[in-house]
Parts: sequence; structure tokens; C-alpha cells
Amino acid sequence: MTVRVQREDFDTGKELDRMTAGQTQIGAVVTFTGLVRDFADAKDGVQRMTLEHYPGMTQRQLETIVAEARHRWPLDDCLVIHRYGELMPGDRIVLVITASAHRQAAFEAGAFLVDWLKTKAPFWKLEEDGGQRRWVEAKASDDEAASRWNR
Amino acid sequence: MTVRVQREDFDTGKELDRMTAGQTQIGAVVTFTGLVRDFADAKDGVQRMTLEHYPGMTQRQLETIVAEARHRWPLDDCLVIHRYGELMPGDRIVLVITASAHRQAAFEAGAFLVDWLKTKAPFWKLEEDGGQRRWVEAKASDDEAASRWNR
Amino acid sequence: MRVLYFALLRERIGMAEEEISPPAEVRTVADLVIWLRGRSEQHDAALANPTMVRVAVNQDYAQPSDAVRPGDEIALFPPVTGG
Amino acid sequence: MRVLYFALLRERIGMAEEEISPPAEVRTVADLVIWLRGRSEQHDAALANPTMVRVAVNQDYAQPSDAVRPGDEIALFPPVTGG
Repeated sequence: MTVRVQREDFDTGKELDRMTAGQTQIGAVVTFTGLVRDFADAKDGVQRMTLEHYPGMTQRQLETIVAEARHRWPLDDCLVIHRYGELMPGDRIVLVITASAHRQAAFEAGAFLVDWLKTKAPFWKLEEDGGQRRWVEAKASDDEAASRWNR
Repeated sequence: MTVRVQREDFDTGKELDRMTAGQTQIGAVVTFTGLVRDFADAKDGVQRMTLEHYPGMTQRQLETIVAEARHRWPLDDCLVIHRYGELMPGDRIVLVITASAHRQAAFEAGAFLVDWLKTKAPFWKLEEDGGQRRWVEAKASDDEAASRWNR
Repeated sequence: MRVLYFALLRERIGMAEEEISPPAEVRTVADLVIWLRGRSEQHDAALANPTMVRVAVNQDYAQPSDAVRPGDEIALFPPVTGG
Repeated sequence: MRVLYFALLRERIGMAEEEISPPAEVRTVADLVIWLRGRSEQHDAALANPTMVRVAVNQDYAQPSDAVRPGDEIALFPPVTGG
């Protein structure tokens, strides 16, 4: 079980291979990769995103939620990587990998962790587009998605 | 949108990179990799699995279900690879990748395709363990998982 | 009419495929399965339990009431276990 | 007591952190936010809308009724937008 908060890019394939190499009890591995999209209301300028975060809290909270996912689902392994700093459209932001004997556990735990990251992980996106800068606003739909796990 | 039925192994990371390279409208990519597990009731012998399939029907049915997934969810891209032939514990069997602007579409379409593969794709697993050979039986739980998409 | 057998059904019947010419009154999938059971003891035993037999006509899943016609590719196999 | 501000709150208040010593009657998160609003016009404007302010005490999410104590690390920030 690994949590990494880093400025550097990551390689999903390499992380996946590292998790499954030599394992014969894992039947299902689900990866979620989040990427920077073109901004919906972009003007003509160069688009750039800056991800600010609260370093101490991020690591601590991510470890807590990974422990919660392990408690809820029978996971063999789990990896969360979240980047911060400057990113361009097409860049990778976040990676969640969940491995289990059973596919439903891998899918559900992956969706749970991503929903949690969207609503609770202390990250803030600043979009820049030529001269314009704009803090991204939180979406009610993300809170709704996360609330389905409160049971 | 690609469907491949093949004897050869695949590289999840490479397929993922190929799908997302140069794309800036994709916000979420979900991969599912299915692996051969140690057999639950294994004896001491070498474990081997042989996947038999119905070649013409497999390709045709996979293309139909991928079209169905695209109809149900806003997918930017989708890839399904299913292997056949001889496999050992730890080997990759199946890969499903779904890419969308929205994470929920990527997760749901991935789970839908995997549930479909388990219950409808014409593949049959033969497990061999030393001198023992055994055709794997279909699981009622797989039919239940697939039935949630009948709406 | 070509009939293909897969996996456990192929092993029990002892062949992967056969060319057949059932009489004209064999009009549906259900008719055909009954007719096939009469071909040998192996056919009869392999196809005895309907919950263990799936049928595809021309590479699409078929229901017992679906029609079968000369020239069709019919496949019989156990419940699938891929993925 | 150390207070950290992030993202839009940091920009509006004009600082990333400050060391404060509120009076003894500031016992809860709710008390502290009210007290902080009195520190400057920027503080007041940035913290005016409670739906736009989240609070963590010692790196855990906190409710308005949760206690704050000397030595705590308090963070104030807008709803998060990671993932």
C-alpha cells in the first residue's frame, strides 16, 4: 500500500507491472488515470494548470483513506499518486491502482478512492489561459458521487 | 475503438499510452487487467490454464458490446483485448480500457464490459493441475453482476 | 447445416463439428437439440441438461424458439467462463 | 497557534500563514473564524461566506464546534478541487 504526493510525472504501466510482478493471487487490477483536459471556457492563450496542495495533510489524509478502502474491500494492493505543481493539458494528474482477487472489489475500491480524492484531498486547481487566471470551483456532482459511500 | 482476440500477451502501459498520446479532451482513463490466479483447489502439480474460444463469434460479439458501451456512455475511446490458448498463474488474460471526459463514464463502462465478458463472451477455461483437468464452471454471481446492466 | 461443439460439450460428444441435414420438421433451436440427442449416446448425455447448454445461430446467442435453417452455423457450448 | 491559508483564501487574505494568539474565550473553530474576520478587511471578506471555507485542525477536517487550542495547526481553505 503506497501513497505518493509528487511534482514528477508517473508511468502507469510501470507501476502496474511492479504491483503484479510475481503475484499469483491477484485476479483483477483496476487503474484510474486522471488527465488535464482542455479548459471548457478557454480563450486563445496557452493553457496551464497549477495544482496547489497542503503537503502535511495530503499525505496523512491519503494514508487514512487507503486504510479505509482496505477495510471495506479485500485488496491485495493499492497505490495512489497525486501530482502538484504546473501541468499542461494532456498531462497526468492522479493515478489510483487497486488489486484484488475479485474484480468487483478492484472496481469499487478504485471508484471510492477517486471520489474521495475529488472531495476531500486538499488540492486546489488554478487554471491559466493567456492573461486569465481562475480558481476552479468545487462541483456539487462530486459531493454527490462521494456521498454514495456514506453507509 | 479496438477489439483484439489474440494468443500473444499484451502491455497495458503501452496500450494506455497509445490511447492517450496527444489527446487533451480525455479526463479519465480506467484500465481493467484480468490475471490468472492460483487455482483455489490446487494439488501439488504444475498449474496451467487453457482458454478455448469460438473465434468468429468472439470478435463479432465483442464489437457489438463495445458499440453498446459507446451508446450508453460518452466514451472517447475503448479497447478490449482477450487472450486464448495456454496460460500460467500470474499471466494476463484480458484488458479493458475506457477513456472519457468524465470519470464515472470511464468506470461504469469498464465494469459493464468486464461483466459482459464474464457472462457472454464465448470463452471456456480448462484448468490443469498435475494430472487433474477440470473445466471451470460458470458462476451465478457473474450472471447477477451482469444483470444490473439490464435496464 | 454445420454444428460446432465447444469445451466440455466437444469432449463429451467426441467431435468439434459435424455437417448435418435434419428433416424439415426440425424448425427451431429446441427441435434441433432434441434431434441431435438422438444421434448417439454421447450426444444424448452431453445435451441432457438444458441449463448446461447454450446455443448460437450464425454467431449470435439464440433462444429455444428461434428458427434454424439449412446453411446456418449452429454452435452448442456450456455456459461461458471467460474474462 | 499557527494558521495556514490556501488557494483563493491565501490570495484574498494576502498571506500564506500567520502566528496568532487569540483570547481564551476563542474555544472552537466557529469562534476562531469569527475572531479571524476581525483582523483585517481582507480577512473579513475572504471568510464571509461559510460555504466557501473549510477548516482543518492538526491536518484533520474539523467541524465548527470542534475545539481549538494553543499550539494547534489550523488551516483554512476553499472547497477542494483535486483528483
